[in-house]
Amino acid sequence: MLGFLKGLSVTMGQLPKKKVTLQYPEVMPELPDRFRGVHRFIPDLCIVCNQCARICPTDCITLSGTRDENRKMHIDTFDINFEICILCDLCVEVCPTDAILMSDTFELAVESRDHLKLDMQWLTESEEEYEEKYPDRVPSLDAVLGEDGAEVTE
Amino acid sequence: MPALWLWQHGPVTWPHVLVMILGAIVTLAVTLGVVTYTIYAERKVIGWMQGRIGPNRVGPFGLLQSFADIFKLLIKEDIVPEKADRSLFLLAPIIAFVPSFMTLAVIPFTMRHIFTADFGVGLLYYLALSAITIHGVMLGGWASNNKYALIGGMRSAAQMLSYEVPLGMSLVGVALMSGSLNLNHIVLAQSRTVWYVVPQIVGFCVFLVAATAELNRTPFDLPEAESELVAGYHVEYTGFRFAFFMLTEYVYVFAMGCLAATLFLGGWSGPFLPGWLWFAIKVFAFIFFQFWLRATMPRIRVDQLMSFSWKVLLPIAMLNLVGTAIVTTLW
Amino acid sequence: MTEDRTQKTESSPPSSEAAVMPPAAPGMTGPPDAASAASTAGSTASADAAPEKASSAKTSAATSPSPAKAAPPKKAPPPPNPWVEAAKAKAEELAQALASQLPNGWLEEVGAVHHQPMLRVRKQHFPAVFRAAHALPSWELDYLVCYTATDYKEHLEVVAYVESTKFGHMVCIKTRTEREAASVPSIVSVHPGANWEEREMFDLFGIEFTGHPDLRRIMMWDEYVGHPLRKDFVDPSLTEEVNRDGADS
Amino acid sequence: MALIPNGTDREPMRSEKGSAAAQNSAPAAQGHAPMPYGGPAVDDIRMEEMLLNVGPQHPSTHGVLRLLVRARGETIVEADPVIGYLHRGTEKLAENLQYTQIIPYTDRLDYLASMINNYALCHTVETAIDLEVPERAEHLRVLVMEMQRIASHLLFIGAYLLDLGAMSPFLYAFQERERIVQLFNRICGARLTYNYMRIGGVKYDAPEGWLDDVRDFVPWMKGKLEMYDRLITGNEIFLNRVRGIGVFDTKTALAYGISGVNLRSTGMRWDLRRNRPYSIYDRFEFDIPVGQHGDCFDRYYLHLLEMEQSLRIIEQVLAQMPDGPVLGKVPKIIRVPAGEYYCGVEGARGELGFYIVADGKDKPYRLKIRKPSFVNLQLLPELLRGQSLSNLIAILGAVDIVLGEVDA
Repeated sequence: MLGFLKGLSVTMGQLPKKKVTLQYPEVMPELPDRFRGVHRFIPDLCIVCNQCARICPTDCITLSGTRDENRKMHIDTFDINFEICILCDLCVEVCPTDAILMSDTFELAVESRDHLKLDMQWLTESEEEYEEKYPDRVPSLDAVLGEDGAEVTE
Repeated sequence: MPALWLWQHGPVTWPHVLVMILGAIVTLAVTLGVVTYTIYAERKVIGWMQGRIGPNRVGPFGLLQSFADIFKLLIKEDIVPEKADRSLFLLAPIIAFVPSFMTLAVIPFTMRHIFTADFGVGLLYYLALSAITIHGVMLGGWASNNKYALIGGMRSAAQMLSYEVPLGMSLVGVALMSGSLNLNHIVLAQSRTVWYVVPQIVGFCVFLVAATAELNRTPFDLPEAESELVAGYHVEYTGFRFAFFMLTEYVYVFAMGCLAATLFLGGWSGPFLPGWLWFAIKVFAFIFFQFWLRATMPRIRVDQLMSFSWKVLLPIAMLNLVGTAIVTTLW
Repeated sequence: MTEDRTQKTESSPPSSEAAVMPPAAPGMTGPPDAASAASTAGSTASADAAPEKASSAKTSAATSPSPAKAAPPKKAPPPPNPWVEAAKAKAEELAQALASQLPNGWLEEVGAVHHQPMLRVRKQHFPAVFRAAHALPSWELDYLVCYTATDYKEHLEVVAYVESTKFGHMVCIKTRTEREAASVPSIVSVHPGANWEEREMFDLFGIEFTGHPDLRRIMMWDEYVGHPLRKDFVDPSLTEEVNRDGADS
Repeated sequence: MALIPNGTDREPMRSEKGSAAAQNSAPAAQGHAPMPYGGPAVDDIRMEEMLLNVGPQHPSTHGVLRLLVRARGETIVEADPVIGYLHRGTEKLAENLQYTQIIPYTDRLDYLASMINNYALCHTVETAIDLEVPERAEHLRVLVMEMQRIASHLLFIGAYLLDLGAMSPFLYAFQERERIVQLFNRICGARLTYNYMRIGGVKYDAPEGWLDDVRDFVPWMKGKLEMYDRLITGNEIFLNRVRGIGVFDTKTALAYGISGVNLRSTGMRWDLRRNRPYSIYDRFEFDIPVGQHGDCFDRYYLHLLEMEQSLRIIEQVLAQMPDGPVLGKVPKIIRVPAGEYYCGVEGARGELGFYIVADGKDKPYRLKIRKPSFVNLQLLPELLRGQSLSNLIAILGAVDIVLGEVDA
């Protein structure tokens, strides 16, 4: 007969304890810097090597670029189809210049499927938002560009 | 004015009839309020016991949550399944619901039992009416023409009938001690001597278990065992008909709490505080106990439920009854 | 209340589980020179894997068990892998032990599948081999670990890994069937656990398992046409116009 | 005991057309045994069989499992699991994916134990190409796998008690699991589909302070296990529902290929971490708890005991965590030499194996996943025969399936 009384004492003991509920829309969860949310994209860094599109297990990345007068590739379009993206992070892993990264946006609900076709503009804005939110996590764009630019000119 | 409130002992006059109707309406309103906040309190308390905060969105601290839920249920579409037995399907919630409110007529909320009847066989009246609800539940399950609903309804019938017996037996002990079936007299008898929970502790335990089973609450919530029967007998009900079933359940929780308070815990009697407050505290203690059980217990199995009633609870209740009879006779 | 049912827990240091099982992985008990390095299953063996090609590279129905024919080397022959050699020897041993209980011509090939002994048998004798191997003293292959099929374009191959929970052997037993009207006798009578795996193969490969008690589709719905895991399968939904951006640019 | 209403036009219990299974085994149902709990013999009461469709949208089928149950009253005559509602063709998809690309797909098999799935695939490929994994990577792998095992077992206990009608353990289990999930989130950036392991190691090293947080987690979790023990194990109602229910013996279990806790509950000391040692499990000291009766209680209790053992392993891993790289020398494109490879690991639900047929290319020619839930679920019809409907949930819950894995 003792058994369930022990159980009753456990539940009663929980009553005054601190509650764990996170009041989600008002309070956002703390997300670590490795968190894999929707992508963000830095077009200036992209060298159109196509590796992200090739590694993607679901073929959700499409990109195209052109060569400018300095024989340097420039990205023209970069689309991610979020209907099929599984946020596996492989594209970020293979990117040689860290042009594609992941943000902390995890709210993916939209009203139309068309909104899930994320283009370069959307992804760049996502990057800007992220930089604004976590200035300490993102190396300043100028620094990165400066290094890269120096390398290219040499 | 006091004479007006003592309508039970005088001849029936028009003012008395008016008071009766007024009393019924007030009781109904109070009960609905209590039930609404019982649901709210249940969600809050169980939430706290589980490390959650419970409803907190509608109104301050979520206080209006239950009203929002009821309102939602009332404006929802009333769906009657095509293959259902239409008339019974529509009637069942009413059969279940009406007796639940009628039982409240005999509950002595305060010493003056304002608004409620001073009924000579109040205890019998309560048991008789609460048994009618089973029909509503069973018919609802049957008329839905759904297998899960049917199993739920049948389980419910079997369970309520089985537990009605030990419940009644445990109450007889109280009746023997007080020498009356009038609930008000039982309270008076207790206020003179001692709360019957002390001499009738065995009966009280039997009552507590049987009452939990009668209320279809955890660990005896088999008729609506959501992990087995999805929702049990009301699986096909929507909108306000579903609300009726829900209300029935919670009105019975309240009514059973009132009965427990009246029969075993001394009703409105108690020092210092006004009678109605004592009564409310006792009822809430009972209801809280139900919440607490629900937060802790798994569900009993249907065959164990039945054998527990007939093989354990009933013999204990009988022994208690015999013992009480002997003691009261000798004493 | 529960003390009387306290579970038996056996406190034992690693590698002293000998009461139930030899500590080494099945198929790894062979070469003593490498046994000390066997910390992870097979990962410490030397790097060549050419001999294991045997099973899929060969199509000739070799009725005599001859491991010498197993690996026709094309380039300079790598030094023989001790694990593979041991597995082959073990397969040989099992084949000999089984031979007395099975009719002539049951065996098509003896070899190794990546450090595990392998027997390829005629499909008519497929269940009989399992039954004999189950009953064989000092083998008792009683536990069906993995059971599946592969489409090799010329034929279908049914593969089963069976393990002995008592002695720790793990053996791969195979059989082949033609692709048209593919059928293999069911082994459910020996290993009831093969039931759903055979249903899955029936569903996805179209292999008819004769003698199976309840051969129905399991993953796909009953009206489905085609066997998706076959190599020549084309998904009908892909031939239609499918709105799928980014498939190729 | 449901008395079925008579009538020609409205018989709620009759299915329009019986399932193939129901028709096949109709004779078996004729002389059915009396009710297991000593009620009147079934034939004494006029009864018809009813075909009850449990699932695929039923609260207790743990996903999209559907059970076609033929019942007499509340006694099950026959139960036929219908699966495939979540079939995504992972094996077919894998044939067109590079080995690294398959890893995120394994996350979605047994989504409660993604880390172990990741490992099973990586381990098989590593075995096939004889790849040395750095020490630190192996330690991190074992660490996250054991944490994953705890998370998975916690969810089992919570969900199982929810099936049995107790609500709180479910929410407690999620609170405890949340801490593990948060730790995983910090190390690999995801809460459910981790995609953490790579062929040849792991994707990330542990972030700063992470190992210390795991160190804090262990004693905290031990206290929680004690709480579960107090809350659940002693409860008489719980005991009455799970003791002696769904019993099978070792022989049956082996014949059906059952593995994991289900096998160990019958008293068989069989754990691949010991019996076919992989990774660095041979360096750690841990017990393999086994049951005695092979009933649902044993299966529940073994989950608790196994969590304890996992905590022990975690402690030992933390104590000997070496420094060094976390990813070995892996070729840029992984090509597996032609051949067939099978490796099984002890998943949270039993033996999780990957069978790869390689043809020397960077994609597998054929990938077969030996799914423990799938194999274990086969026993369910046997266990359910003759049980009451209430036991259905108790037995199904204890078999512990994840539909993502069953249907793959």
